[in-house]
Amino acid sequence: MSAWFGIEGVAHLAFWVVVGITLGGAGLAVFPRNILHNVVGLILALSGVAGIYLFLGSMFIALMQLLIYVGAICIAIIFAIMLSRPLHLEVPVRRLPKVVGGVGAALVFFLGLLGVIVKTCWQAAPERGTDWSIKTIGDLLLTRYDLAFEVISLVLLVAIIGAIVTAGFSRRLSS
Amino acid sequence: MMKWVLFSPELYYVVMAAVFFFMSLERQAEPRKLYKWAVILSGVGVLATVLGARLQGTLFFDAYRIDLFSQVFKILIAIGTFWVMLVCSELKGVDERRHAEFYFLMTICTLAMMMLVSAVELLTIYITLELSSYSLFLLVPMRKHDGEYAETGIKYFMIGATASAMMLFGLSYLYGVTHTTYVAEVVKALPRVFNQPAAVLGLVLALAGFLFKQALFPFHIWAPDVYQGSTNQVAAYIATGSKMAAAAMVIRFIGFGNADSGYFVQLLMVLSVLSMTFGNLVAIIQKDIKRLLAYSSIAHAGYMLIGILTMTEQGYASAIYYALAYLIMNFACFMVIIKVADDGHNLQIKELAGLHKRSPLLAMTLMLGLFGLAGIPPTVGFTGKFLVFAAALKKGYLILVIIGMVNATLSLYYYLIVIKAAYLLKPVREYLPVRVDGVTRSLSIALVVLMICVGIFPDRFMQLTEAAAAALLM
Amino acid sequence: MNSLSTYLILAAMLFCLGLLGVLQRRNLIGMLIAIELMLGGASINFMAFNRFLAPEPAVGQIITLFVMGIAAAEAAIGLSIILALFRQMRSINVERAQRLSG
Amino acid sequence: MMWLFKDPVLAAACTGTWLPFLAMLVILIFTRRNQRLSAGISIASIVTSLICAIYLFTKLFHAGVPVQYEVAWAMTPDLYVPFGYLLDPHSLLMLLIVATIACLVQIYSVGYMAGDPGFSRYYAFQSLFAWAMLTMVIAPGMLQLYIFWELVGLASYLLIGYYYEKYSASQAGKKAFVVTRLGDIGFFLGLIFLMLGYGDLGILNINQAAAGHQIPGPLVTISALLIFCGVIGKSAQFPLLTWLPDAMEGPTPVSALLHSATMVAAGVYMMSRIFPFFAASPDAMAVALAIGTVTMLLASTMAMATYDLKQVWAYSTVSQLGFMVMGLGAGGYFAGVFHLTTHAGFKALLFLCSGMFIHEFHTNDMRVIGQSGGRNLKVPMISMTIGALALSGLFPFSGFFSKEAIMGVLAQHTNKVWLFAGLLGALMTAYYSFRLIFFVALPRKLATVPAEDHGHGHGADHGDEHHGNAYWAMAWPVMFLASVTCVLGFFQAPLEQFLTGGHAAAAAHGAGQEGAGHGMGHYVLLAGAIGCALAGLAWAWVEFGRKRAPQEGFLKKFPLAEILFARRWYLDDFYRKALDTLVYGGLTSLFTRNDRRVIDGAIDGICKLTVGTGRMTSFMQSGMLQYNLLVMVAGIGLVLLFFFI
Amino acid sequence: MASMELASFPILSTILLSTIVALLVIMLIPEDRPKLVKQVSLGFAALGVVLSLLVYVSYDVDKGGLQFVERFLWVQSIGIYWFTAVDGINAPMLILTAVVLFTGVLTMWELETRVKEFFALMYLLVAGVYGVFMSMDLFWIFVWYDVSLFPMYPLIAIWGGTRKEYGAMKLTLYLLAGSALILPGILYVWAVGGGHTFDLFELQRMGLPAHVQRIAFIMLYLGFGILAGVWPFHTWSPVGHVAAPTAVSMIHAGVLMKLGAYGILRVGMTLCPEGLGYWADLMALLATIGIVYGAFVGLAQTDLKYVIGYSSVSHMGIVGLGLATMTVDGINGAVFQMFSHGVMTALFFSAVGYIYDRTHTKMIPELGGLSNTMPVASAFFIIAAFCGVGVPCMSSFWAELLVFISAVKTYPVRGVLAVISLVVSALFMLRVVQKTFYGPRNERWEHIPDVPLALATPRIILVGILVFFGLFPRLILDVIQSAVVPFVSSL
Repeated sequence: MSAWFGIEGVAHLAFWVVVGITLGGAGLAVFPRNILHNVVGLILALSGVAGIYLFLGSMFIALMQLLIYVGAICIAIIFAIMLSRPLHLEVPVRRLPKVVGGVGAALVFFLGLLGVIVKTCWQAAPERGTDWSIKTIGDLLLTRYDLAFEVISLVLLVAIIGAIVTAGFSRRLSS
Repeated sequence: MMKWVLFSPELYYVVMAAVFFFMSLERQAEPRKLYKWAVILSGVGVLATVLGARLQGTLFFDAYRIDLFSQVFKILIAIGTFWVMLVCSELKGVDERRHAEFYFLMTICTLAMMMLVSAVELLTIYITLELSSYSLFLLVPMRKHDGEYAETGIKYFMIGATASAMMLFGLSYLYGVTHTTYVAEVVKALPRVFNQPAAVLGLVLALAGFLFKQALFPFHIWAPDVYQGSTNQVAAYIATGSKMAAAAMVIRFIGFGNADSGYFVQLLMVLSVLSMTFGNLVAIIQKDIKRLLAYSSIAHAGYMLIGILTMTEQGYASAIYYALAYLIMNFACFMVIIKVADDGHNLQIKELAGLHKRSPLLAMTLMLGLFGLAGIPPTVGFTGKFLVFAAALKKGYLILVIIGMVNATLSLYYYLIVIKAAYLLKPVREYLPVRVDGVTRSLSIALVVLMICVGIFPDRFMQLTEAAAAALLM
Repeated sequence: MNSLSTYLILAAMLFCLGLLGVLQRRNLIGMLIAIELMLGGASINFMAFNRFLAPEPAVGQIITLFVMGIAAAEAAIGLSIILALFRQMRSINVERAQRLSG
Repeated sequence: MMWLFKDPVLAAACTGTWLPFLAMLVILIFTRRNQRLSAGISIASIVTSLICAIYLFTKLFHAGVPVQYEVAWAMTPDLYVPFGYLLDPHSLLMLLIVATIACLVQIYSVGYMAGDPGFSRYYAFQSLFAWAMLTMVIAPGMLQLYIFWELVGLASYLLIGYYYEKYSASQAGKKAFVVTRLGDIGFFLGLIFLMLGYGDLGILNINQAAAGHQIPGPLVTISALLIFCGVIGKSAQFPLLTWLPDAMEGPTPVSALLHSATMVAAGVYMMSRIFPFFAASPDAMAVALAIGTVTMLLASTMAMATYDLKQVWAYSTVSQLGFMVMGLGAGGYFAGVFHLTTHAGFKALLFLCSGMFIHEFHTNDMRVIGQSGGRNLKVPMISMTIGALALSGLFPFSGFFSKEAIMGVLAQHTNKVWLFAGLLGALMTAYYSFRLIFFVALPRKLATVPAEDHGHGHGADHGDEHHGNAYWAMAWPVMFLASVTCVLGFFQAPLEQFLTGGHAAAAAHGAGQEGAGHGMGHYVLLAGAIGCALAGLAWAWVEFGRKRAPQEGFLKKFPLAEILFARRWYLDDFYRKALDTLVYGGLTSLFTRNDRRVIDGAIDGICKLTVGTGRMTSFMQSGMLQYNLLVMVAGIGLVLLFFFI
Repeated sequence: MASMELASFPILSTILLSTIVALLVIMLIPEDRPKLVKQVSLGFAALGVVLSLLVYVSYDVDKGGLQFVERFLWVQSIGIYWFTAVDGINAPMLILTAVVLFTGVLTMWELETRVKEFFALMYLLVAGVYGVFMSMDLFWIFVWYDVSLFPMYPLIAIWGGTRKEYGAMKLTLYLLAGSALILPGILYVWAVGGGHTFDLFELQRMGLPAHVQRIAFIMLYLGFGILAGVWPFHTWSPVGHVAAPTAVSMIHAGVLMKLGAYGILRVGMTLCPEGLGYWADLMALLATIGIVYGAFVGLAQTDLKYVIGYSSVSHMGIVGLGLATMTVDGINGAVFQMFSHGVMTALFFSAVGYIYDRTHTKMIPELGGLSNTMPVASAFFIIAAFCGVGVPCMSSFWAELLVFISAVKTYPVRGVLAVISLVVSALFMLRVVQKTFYGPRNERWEHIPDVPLALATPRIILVGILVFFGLFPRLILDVIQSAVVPFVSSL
């Protein structure tokens, strides 16, 4: 019970709050019909995940998470929603089999995962480094993950060009 | 710096991508000019990969392995790309203003797949896979006037994204149980942890990503819609170049897995049987020829898996050979489709009526291609099947082979329907003769010769594939 | 609280919520959001393994970083495709898109 | 070809048998359009054959030991089929008979068939027949005999169905072929059993072996019975006798050829050929005797009820064949063979005479012929009477001697039933023969004259200008045969000497029994037989010959019996019914339906099922993105399940 | 004399190559010169006849065994050899193929639609047939086997008659379903034999384990048996024959069905003697049922080609029965029957083909009295029918004789049943002959000319062969048994 008091207690509390935010946000992102609510949920959830990252010991990644996800992706989504506004008008009927199937599949999947997680005997590596510095990350990015690093730039390039071409914002097309 | 020589084919494609990138910035790129460039550049690309065939070594701190296996597949991918570029002369399916981007994405995709076949580190694999997927996601909805087929892009994207998310999830578990992202080390660790459910889950989910690319049952669901809904050329590309990379990945992954555990092999058997049966059964009732080919590709993924699941060198070699065969045959069919539907519309089977009059050469190419797909000698398709089944029987999988052969017979039915249309049916309305330019003529003759010669004189190619398989296991 | 399982279960919940979203949301953008959730779940996994099991703490972080990049690119591409579809169909309801079947 | 000259016997045998074959080939391939030439070639070849036969007969008459030539026709480690010639007295005699009859018939046919559109074809078939029959006669081994026996069947099929435009003719040909085939199956099986059990099918060998009890008894009985099936089929014995009367649909010369000395006689000939073999099995002999008797009596009754000229002779042929079989079955080797010989002569004579009537009057009905003035044709009228006398077994015609021989053998038999049956047969034979003769020769202008049946008018398109030539072409053979019939009987002794002298086994049987026949009872028997024949003649005279004769026959008073006889004891109906219900209605339709519905239906069903399954399965690929995703997820779930359970 | 030079000359490959060259040459001829196509086809067919006769004549019967052997490594890693040779079993088959092709080309002399494609496909088919007959390597046997099957589809579907698309599809799928069993069988044997050679005789020498032989044999038997028309897998035969054009029917029934029986003999029985022993009973049973059944069902048919189709079922049953006896005579007879049935059916179909081309019907009730107007055409059919009935001095008589003798010896009851069914087959053949050709003159066919000499030639050749080998059976029997005797002793 002592865990609920003191610094550790606060940390505990904070942890569960973060978890709550994450799951709540995720629920909000999935269940409501209003797409804007969903986006808010996504922002919440991703922020929560950033918090989780903090608990997992990486400030850097947490910040990046906020920056990239919340700052970039969610804004993009909101823009997209703005651009496709009229969809609010149609409220299609839910199809029961789809709902049942979806829920069932997700539930089964989750239970399965739960089983796997519990059943598995997670073994830590015999020797564990303690080097959490950003410098190491940077180092590795330019050495071992050099190729991936280059490729992801290509990915982003493709995404940009592709998005422009596909969405039809091309200079030539709009003119 | 000598190490960069190893990377030269990929670098070449980077340069090529850059060329098209800059062309896309041009105000108005002439389609004919782009086509010429594409043909020449991709042709040289084939040359570059062929020259790099005997390279060996590793790059990027062992994250990137260059061996005969990867180089063979790079050649196959390059050839696939080159052929697709060759038939882009009448790229009516894509808006003229987007041609440059089209070629750019194509090149990038090729590049990504080339890196994919060499990548031996999970993160690199994942990212290169995503890169190739994204370029395809973007290529598919490029179709012009795509009213009916507009939904294809989003379907492909959604399914692909879901599958890749699952794969990532699986990779995370693999990482969790093996503590590494290097495939070689993962493999070393796997047997030790194979009794852990998480390892199995991770492996299956990760495999799902690759099998998704290969359109194996039950990860096939994108294939029919995408083949049908995308431009003919893109469909051809997905069916040929992209398939090669997928095959390479599956071979490499299972080859690394080399677990040879009873369960795993049984699973693969079940998947391959389901894939063959499902693909062939549904293909029977198709009307759209591309959709039909999509289902047949599902079935072929099953056949190829038979070779792979033997987990022997011979099996891998046969799978590589099969991939080669599949590339040739499938492309032959697609080439005919593209040429017959020269305005870029989707070809129905009945529209092939009277093809033997409109263009005997194309009709023959189509017939041989389809017979090849059905596994009829003396085409390369038969030899491929023969080798695959031989490898399977060497492990004693008699029932599997019988099921495979029964399926081959089943598949013959719908291939024959297409052939019947091409050779037998009287066209309901007068179709114009198909324009066959010099490139197409020489290409189809080359394909015919290849289909027969590689089928009848497989020795050379088998030596190559065996060496490649040996390199894989080294 | 601070055990591996907690994080893994959290990740699994996120992932499955995402899966649920993908499987039954009718709004394409909603599906995209769900996919982002799935990726988030995977990322948590990596970070958790990184924290509790892995020999090198940097690797997991790097992977998570890359996943973010991928997610961004995916979102961009997905949104552009959705918008293109919207122009064609005046709708982003996935149930409208079922002309190809069989 | 030097060997031909080195051994004239072999050369003669070869020439005699193969020349007709060559003639057939030449006619079919080259001279089909030239009718005269075709006939010429055919007749030339058969005359040559006849000359060869005579040469062989005279040359080897005193040879004593059989001359045998053979080459391997087909040879495998387990099977040796020789082709060759076995020239022993029996075959030489038969060769001579066959060649003679064939030659006469061919000459006769020049007149009879003149102007027929298929003239060349006719002669080609005749040559084919001659080839097959001649080769069969001198075959040294049973397999060769069987082979040519079948060819004889083929040729007779072609000849019987010569007027193929007529349904009844083609039907009759088919019937003849199939029914004899039925018997041949038994023959064939018998040969196979014999070969598998004994290993050799050489005629001399099996005769010796059977006589020497080297072949196990049961095997002899079984194979003899099976081989006897062949005799039943070919020689139209009960119960396969009905094809023969139908076979009269062929041109009359063909009937003469087939039903006198050659085709139908082949059965009896074969039986006598391996007589010692048969004789080694008393059971088989008993069966043969019984069947011969039944056949003889049945056929005689049938002959009493018909008004068709040729039918009468056909039934009488059946009956006489039965009589021969009786003789053989009773152990009278020589008697059977001798009756075969004489029967060949007088039956050919009878048919050829009938042919002349038919050719003249274009009808087969004896009453019509009689009323149209049949007796004005002197040559056939007299000849036919001679033939009828011979058939009835009256002195001094050939039939008398041979019938006596058989009666003698029957008398030897412990069971006298056979003898009485034989005597009854003789009575009936005389009755129906002279019934016919009186109908033709002493017509009454009775009211009940059926309208002339044009269906029987084969020669309707014969031009009258050929009349003279044609008549004499037909008359010469007839007269020749008539004279032979008159004198042949007196050659009994030399023939017997010839036939049984060289044949140790046969001699033991034949001579012993014949010798015993010359006892006291012989004269009683002689008197009895002649008495029966005369009684039959008298009976016929009472009913048909005398001035006031009603020409109705006693059968009219027994309508049931008449119908029974006329319908051939309902044998045909029985077969038809059996064929219809068992073969066509039963097995055939069952199998056909099974083939369409079950076997083929299963195949088509599988195909339909496959396509249907494809259609069903394709619902998995619905247009709904999320259903598809669900399928995928479910797939992954199942895969995982696979691992974890 | 010449055989010494021949021994070094790759004459078998030349035969095979000549058909492929013919195929290419025909494809290069312009579409608008059908006459030239036919002449070229005929020329190459004649070449095939000459070459195969040369092989047959210079085959040394006393020496026996494999002759004209060509053998070299084709694919190293899995041990595929180019291995062609002639022994007593396939030498007659080569002649059969050549003759049927030659007569088939002549028979189709009047073809007018898509001539070039027709002859090209026919040569493709024949290349496959030659290939199967001369190859001694399992891989090649299978390759050529399939090559000979799939051209059937276009050949029937384009130039065929009644229900051609259905028939073509059914036939092709059915037969290739058979090869779906053959391939696993072959590969199974190969894999068990160590997986380094497809050489038939090397595998034979290895002596596979009994259980393997059982499995492999039944697969090979059923697979090849489908093509051989083994009951109950025969239903493609009538349907396909009815649909096919004349020359294709000739080649198909005449040669291709033999391919199945030949495959059973060459592959199945050679490799799996013990398997044969295990399944021989079944083989004999199915064969006997086929013999009886074919005859009975043929009795009820009203389409000439159906009749022939069912007679083929019956006759191929005789082949199967002969093979099942495992005796010298049985197999001799089976091979002989393959040969003579090939010639006979070719004659049948070419006779029917001529009639059908003129009258446009092959329904027996509609015909009738044909002998009046076309005696020669009818004669060909009738002769074939006699051959089918098993009349002596026609080559099929000897075959049947041999088979029945050994069948009665080995399987008394079934053998006797098969012999008895000869009556039924006689009945059904004669019934057809009677209904079709006999009977009164039919005005409908009055104007139809009889076969001209040019078209009669191929049929005359076939008749000649039937009669020739019927009269001189040793000419072929000695050759056959030079291979069969050692074969049986090795069983």
